[in-house]
Amino acid sequence: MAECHPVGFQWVVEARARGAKVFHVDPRYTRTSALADRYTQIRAGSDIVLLGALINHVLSNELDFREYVLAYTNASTIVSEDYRDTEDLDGLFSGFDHETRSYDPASWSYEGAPEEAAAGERAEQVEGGRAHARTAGPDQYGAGGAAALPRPAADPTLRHPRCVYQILKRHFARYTAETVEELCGVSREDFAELAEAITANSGRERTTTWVYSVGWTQHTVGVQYIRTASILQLLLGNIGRPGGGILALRGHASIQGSTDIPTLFNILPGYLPMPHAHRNETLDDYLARAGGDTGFWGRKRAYMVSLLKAWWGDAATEENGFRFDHLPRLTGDHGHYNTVMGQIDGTVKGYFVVGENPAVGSSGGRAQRFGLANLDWLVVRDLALVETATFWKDGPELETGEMRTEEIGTEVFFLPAASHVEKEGTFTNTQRLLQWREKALDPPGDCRSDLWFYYHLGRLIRERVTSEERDLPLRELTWDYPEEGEHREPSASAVLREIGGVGADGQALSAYTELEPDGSTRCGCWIYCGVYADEVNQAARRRPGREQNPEALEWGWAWPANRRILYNRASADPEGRPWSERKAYMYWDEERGEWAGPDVPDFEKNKRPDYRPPENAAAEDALSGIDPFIMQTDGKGWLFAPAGLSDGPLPAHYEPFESPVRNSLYGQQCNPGLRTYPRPESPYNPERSPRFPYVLTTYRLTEHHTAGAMSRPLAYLAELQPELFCEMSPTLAADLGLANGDWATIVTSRTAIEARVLVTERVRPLRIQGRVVHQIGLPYHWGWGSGGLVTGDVTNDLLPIALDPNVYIQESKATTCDVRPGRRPRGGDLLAMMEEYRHG
Amino acid sequence: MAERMGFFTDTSICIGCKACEVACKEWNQLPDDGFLFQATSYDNTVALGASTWRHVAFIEQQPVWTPEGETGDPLRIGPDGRWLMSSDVCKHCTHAGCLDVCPTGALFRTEFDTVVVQPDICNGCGYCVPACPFGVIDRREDDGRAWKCTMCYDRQRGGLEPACAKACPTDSIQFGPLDELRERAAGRVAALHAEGRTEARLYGESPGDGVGGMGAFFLLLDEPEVYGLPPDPVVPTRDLPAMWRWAGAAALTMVGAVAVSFLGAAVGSGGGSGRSAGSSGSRAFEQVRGVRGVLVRGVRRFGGFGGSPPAGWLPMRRFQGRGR
Amino acid sequence: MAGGGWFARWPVIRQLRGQDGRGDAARSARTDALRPRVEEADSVARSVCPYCAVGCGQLVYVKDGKVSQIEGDPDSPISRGRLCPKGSASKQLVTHAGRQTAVLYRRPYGTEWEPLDLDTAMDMIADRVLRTRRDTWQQEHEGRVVRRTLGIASLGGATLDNEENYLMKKLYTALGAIQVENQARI
Amino acid sequence: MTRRSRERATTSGTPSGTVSGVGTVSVAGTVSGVAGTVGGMVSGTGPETVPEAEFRSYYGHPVIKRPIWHVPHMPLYLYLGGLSGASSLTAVLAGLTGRHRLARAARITAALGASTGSAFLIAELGRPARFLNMLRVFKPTSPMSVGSWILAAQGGLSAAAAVSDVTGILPAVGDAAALATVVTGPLTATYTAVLVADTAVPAWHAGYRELPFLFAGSALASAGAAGMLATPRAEAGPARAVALLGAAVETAAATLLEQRLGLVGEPYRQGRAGLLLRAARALTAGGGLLTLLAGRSRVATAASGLALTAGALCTRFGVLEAGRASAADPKYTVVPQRERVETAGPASVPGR
Repeated sequence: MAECHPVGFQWVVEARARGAKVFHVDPRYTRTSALADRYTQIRAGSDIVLLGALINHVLSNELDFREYVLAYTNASTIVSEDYRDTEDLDGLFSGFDHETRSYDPASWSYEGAPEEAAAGERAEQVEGGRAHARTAGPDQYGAGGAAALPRPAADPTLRHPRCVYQILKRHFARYTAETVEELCGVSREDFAELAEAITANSGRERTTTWVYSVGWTQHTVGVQYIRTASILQLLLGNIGRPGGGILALRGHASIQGSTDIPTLFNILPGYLPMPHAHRNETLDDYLARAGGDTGFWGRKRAYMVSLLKAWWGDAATEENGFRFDHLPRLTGDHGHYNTVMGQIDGTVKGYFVVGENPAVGSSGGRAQRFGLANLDWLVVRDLALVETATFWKDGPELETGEMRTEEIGTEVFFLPAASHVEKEGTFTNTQRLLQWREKALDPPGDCRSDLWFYYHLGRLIRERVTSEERDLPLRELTWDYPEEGEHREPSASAVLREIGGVGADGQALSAYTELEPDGSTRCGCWIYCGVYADEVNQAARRRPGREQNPEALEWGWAWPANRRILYNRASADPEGRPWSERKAYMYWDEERGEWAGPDVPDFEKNKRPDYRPPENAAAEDALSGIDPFIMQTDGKGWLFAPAGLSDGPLPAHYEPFESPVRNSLYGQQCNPGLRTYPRPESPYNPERSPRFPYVLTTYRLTEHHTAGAMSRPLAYLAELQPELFCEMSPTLAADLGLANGDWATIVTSRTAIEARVLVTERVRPLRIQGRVVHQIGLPYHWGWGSGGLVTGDVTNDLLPIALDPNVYIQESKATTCDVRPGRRPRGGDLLAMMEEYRHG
Repeated sequence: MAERMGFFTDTSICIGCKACEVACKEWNQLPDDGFLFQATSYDNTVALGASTWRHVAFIEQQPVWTPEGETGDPLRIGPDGRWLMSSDVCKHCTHAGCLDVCPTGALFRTEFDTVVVQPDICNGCGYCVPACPFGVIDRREDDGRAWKCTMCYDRQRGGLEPACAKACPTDSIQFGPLDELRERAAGRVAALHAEGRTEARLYGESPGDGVGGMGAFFLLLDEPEVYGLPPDPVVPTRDLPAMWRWAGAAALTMVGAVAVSFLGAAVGSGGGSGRSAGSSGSRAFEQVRGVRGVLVRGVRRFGGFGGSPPAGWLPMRRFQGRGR
Repeated sequence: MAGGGWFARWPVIRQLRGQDGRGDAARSARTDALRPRVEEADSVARSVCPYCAVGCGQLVYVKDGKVSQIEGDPDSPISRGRLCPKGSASKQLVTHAGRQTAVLYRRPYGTEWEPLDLDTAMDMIADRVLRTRRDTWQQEHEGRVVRRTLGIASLGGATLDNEENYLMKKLYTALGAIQVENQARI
Repeated sequence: MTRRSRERATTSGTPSGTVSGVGTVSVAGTVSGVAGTVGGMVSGTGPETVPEAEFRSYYGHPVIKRPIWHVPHMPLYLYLGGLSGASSLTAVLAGLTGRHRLARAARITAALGASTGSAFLIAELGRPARFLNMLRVFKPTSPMSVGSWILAAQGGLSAAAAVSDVTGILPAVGDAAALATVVTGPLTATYTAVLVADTAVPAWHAGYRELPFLFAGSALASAGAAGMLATPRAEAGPARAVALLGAAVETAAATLLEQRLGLVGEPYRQGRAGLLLRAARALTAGGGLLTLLAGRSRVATAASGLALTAGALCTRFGVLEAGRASAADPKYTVVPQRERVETAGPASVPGR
């Protein structure tokens, strides 16, 4: 956190000054470790073992926050008797189809779940085939997750052998301090200290928070990493309370915004799923299958209809299904890496790359570049000439002779972009806070905002459309934003107002609860509804922090509903009283008959703690006054996920796809559902291969940003970290005959790169399963271009394209490699060496 | 004069992010320092200099791990690891060597009691460079002038805090009235000692030290030299009166030696054959020949090595400026 | 200090008048006039740092149509005026010499960049989008209506504004382009 | 590479920490640990003459900055200033004792020395056009400021004296100017010792007692040699005496400088500086001896004059080089300060 989010880290420093204890778990001793009370080195890719052992420690010593767990989680829920655990199947859950390498989640459901829902899901998968099953990720269910029984059978004594609590106990029993030592390389003493600290610091009086970043997500079991932490935090009562939570530190200014208003293939704004060809023929089909009807997700028709109205305006009517048919349909994985394979295969012809640099920034850079070289046309928009724009004249494949400029047919348009000070608009930061940026000045030369580009591109396209049916969605599209200034810049505030939503009277809406399913409201992103409340750009509010309480509700605007802590109903006990004075946050004010506290309540302001829903209640009315998790169909925190995940209802430790270590917990070595693309452009290191004996992890440095286009051209940053380096322990350096400052070549099946060696005891050899395992670390900020004052080999070229089956994110944090002294071979020699590694 | 302003750099909460280095360069529009990988932990800017006015040092103190015996188990040697980071800066000394020796008045003491170079005055004589006991100030060769931290004098003139202190994410760099900072620092050391971190100590806060106390002082977690700081710096001009006395003695020795040489020659030869007495307007010389005796006596008095030079003959006080 | 010719301002004379040779006497006229340059700014925009997702507040000072300084916004309850090295280098980000300000075009099999007028480029891109869309249009797939093209893909960074992402998703969806992705997948 | 190689075999942890990566790792070294022994950090610099002092540093980087003065500007200026100052004295005494040709030669030498010396000084400036700023203030705390005023006076006076003598214009003024150089001349020759001593450079600062005499002796030897070379033998007797006395003072001062300072004096004995200073001593002593023995031989006289001049030049170059070497190695800064703290307690600045 100190490395990549230094300014956010000020709050950790401040907490520490007030007595908080900070543990840092990381493969390397980083700048964060230097300021932590305890640093624990861990083998990259083994976190579920550690977290699982913490869960086991909590469960076997009954250290859970029982009152919280009973009231707010599904611990007491009884699971179907068809369910089989990894304990029973040596690392697999019930429902795995070896043929399709995917799960049928039917057997994971709650006992008594209507056959229809589960069966429907199953039938579809059979019907849609393998590709369709793959899309059964959580995003297919939108923000609400999968539907589950709102009032399932439960055993509040937690003794029923099939209740979630008991299943959890059995499942995590094998995650012990010994396995932590054996697989993570963490000593029993260190584990005991961590376990003692987090349990002692949780409960009524205290809360513990976990902070993570892509060190947890970029794995083939990335989603399950987060799940494991969620289970631990729910058991300890650390969700929805001040000082609790699992905090994702996101690495880009508006990466949160870019999933809220997604440029992602599988979702629409507000986490509404993209319709699927086989499941969602009509709006009604779609709504029936896009998650449950209870909880706030139960209002999904209002969210979806308002979106369709925002896009197709008056043309969207009740009669024509609000132009639901204008939405294109998915038939499987259309994600980033799949797209790249489509480029190589020639199905993808045109490519827009906007403020992104896949030629050096994505895993398996070679595959990316082979894809780019096979396009008809490519549009790159950026501040500098990024490698993605220039690969045809200076890419590494030219040096090896695999490509020749004259033979690359890609037509390339480079359009310079406006910087963040040359346009106005909102970023959504890592805490869901929208902040409006004022424009400081006009962009220079041909530089334009992306808003300008897409608005005018849309305008030009709409000028060219025909009367064909295919073009109807374009013809009917609402695309009339006011233009400003000599460049005819579309008004960003007008776009934000459309996102925030307007009512039947044309006035801006103030909350998503005002959205209607009848087409009378329009809203571009339901979770952002209210960002333009009272016709005021709420994201532009800037009442100074020092004039407000710590929640600072009048600085910017957080979705949803300007709420700062999600699920904050859980900050009070079931009766609505604070769990303790020390941790008081939201509470029920009986006198005024409403929830009070420093934040916006996460549920209806006047819903009494003793409210119990009547039969057949819908949406939020179906949740009782003690259901804090308002987006879930049952309002509970899911220790056990009966649906929604493609790789199991509970996390299990699987080794990274490329690992030097055998999974000693189960016979199943790696995530059974993970995705790979075995083809010549993206070969893989064999499992536990002696050719690739070292663990490789990648990371960022404080001084640079991502693949370097925003830092390497800047003298003040480039001079601080001028060269790509590889961090390794003195022991490994000695084994390899390397000295500090030397050159080394790092090799995987994909390619080899060179880096300077930084020999440091901050990277320590680990003892894993009785033998020494060495890890090395590589930052990934270098490339050959981007106008960089400093350049270097591309770390991402080394990485495998092995993806998490839920979200298709690649495993960049744990793979294997070889290290050789000296610089890498050049040209054909490099290819020859790689041949030897792959086949020799 | 306004209150004396200063920096307190608390290295115990420095995260080595180098925001101070960059914020300083952006504000002061400094050139880069070259793009060389140094392989000295995460430090690639090496030291303070003409173009780097804040410099973050990285000191790795980690337990050593070696494979032990045939099992190859990592064996840990040494105590718990530390990675010390510290942002160094000009000390703005009470008795500043650079300021004392600057011949042009380019360096001066501001109303905030800081020491600043005036780039419109500096002629690049370079004398300040070796005069600094901390190696802070340096000459930028392509520009020819000496440069160092100004504690953002221009910003202070507008009531703004220096760029580095403003940027510092963890408040490791604190800016304010020096007296307040000293108080705060003493409290911080006490707090760390109470936590058992007895290695914490202040550097440069004492007005009694060899530079009369630093306007920018530090909380360190190890000996100063580990961070590249001198353990007991002294302003070179502390010994200046003595230096002048010795130089005066040497000057008189010269006069004596020359006089003796001529007197000896006169005694030996009874006057040179080339002499043409009374020629070439030497009336004035005739009148001062009596000086000879004085010179000889002078040589006798100050001529030897090792004796105490005469004290207090330089009118130093008049030009010393206000005392402290 | 004011008044008097060069002789009166000559520091030696000022010294003889009693001013400190290491202090006031040594001051130059430029020094006396020194002020922070942000005071001369024509405008100040309240902005947000474009690097990581902490969302630190920035103040962007503009003088004579150029950014003269970017520093932390002390009002921000998130950052309290502080910035990391990247945030502190933001002025260089928007002003550095490597920044491209002109459209560049590489024709198929071309070996060099060529200049291109922005409007022409926009027209050419619009033409190519429609051509590729027409050529690769899928009305149906495996017997189901899909109304889409797999011929056009997009990869966006995560430093784009919400408003920009919104127009992108809206336009692509209307075009039937579904392979729309961004940094969040990476 | 030098910078990198220096921190190779460092140790970690405690001041006397073990070399990291025992055995096999010694090849590798690590970036960790700034603590180290001198031997570890400056390996390959040849045999040490004093027992190695243990100290810690930041990757072996110097604590203070190297003096940035250039070669040959600075040492030549030091030489020329000394030459001018001592020549002025010679000129006055020669005038008083009626040695007209010696007086004239010395006046001219003094004027040339001061003016070319000033030229080198100006060329040394980073901003030569601003050389007049040297007279912007008068700062007794700055030897360079004081020196600038002295040099200005010496330059003006010696020039007036020389011009008057050569042209015969205003002889009284010329004589008065020459007489005044009795004050400015010796100061011009010796203030430069204060100039270098009043720095944080350990070898210079610690030598503040010896350096003025070294420079005074060297100046006398230079001026004597110049007198010998420029004057017929008959009038040059006193010049030889000046040279001889100068050589004696220079040799004595140099010996003291090298021997008295202990660790901090090491740079005067080692490396390039040691070489230069040994050469200086040989040339000066040899030149002095030859002066005594030269008799009527013009060649021997010329040789002795040249040897003394070369010796004086080597002294100045050697002193500059020693200063640089002493600044470049943190040992000379850290060890004496650390010793002082541990024996006598931290330093202070009394009475200021």
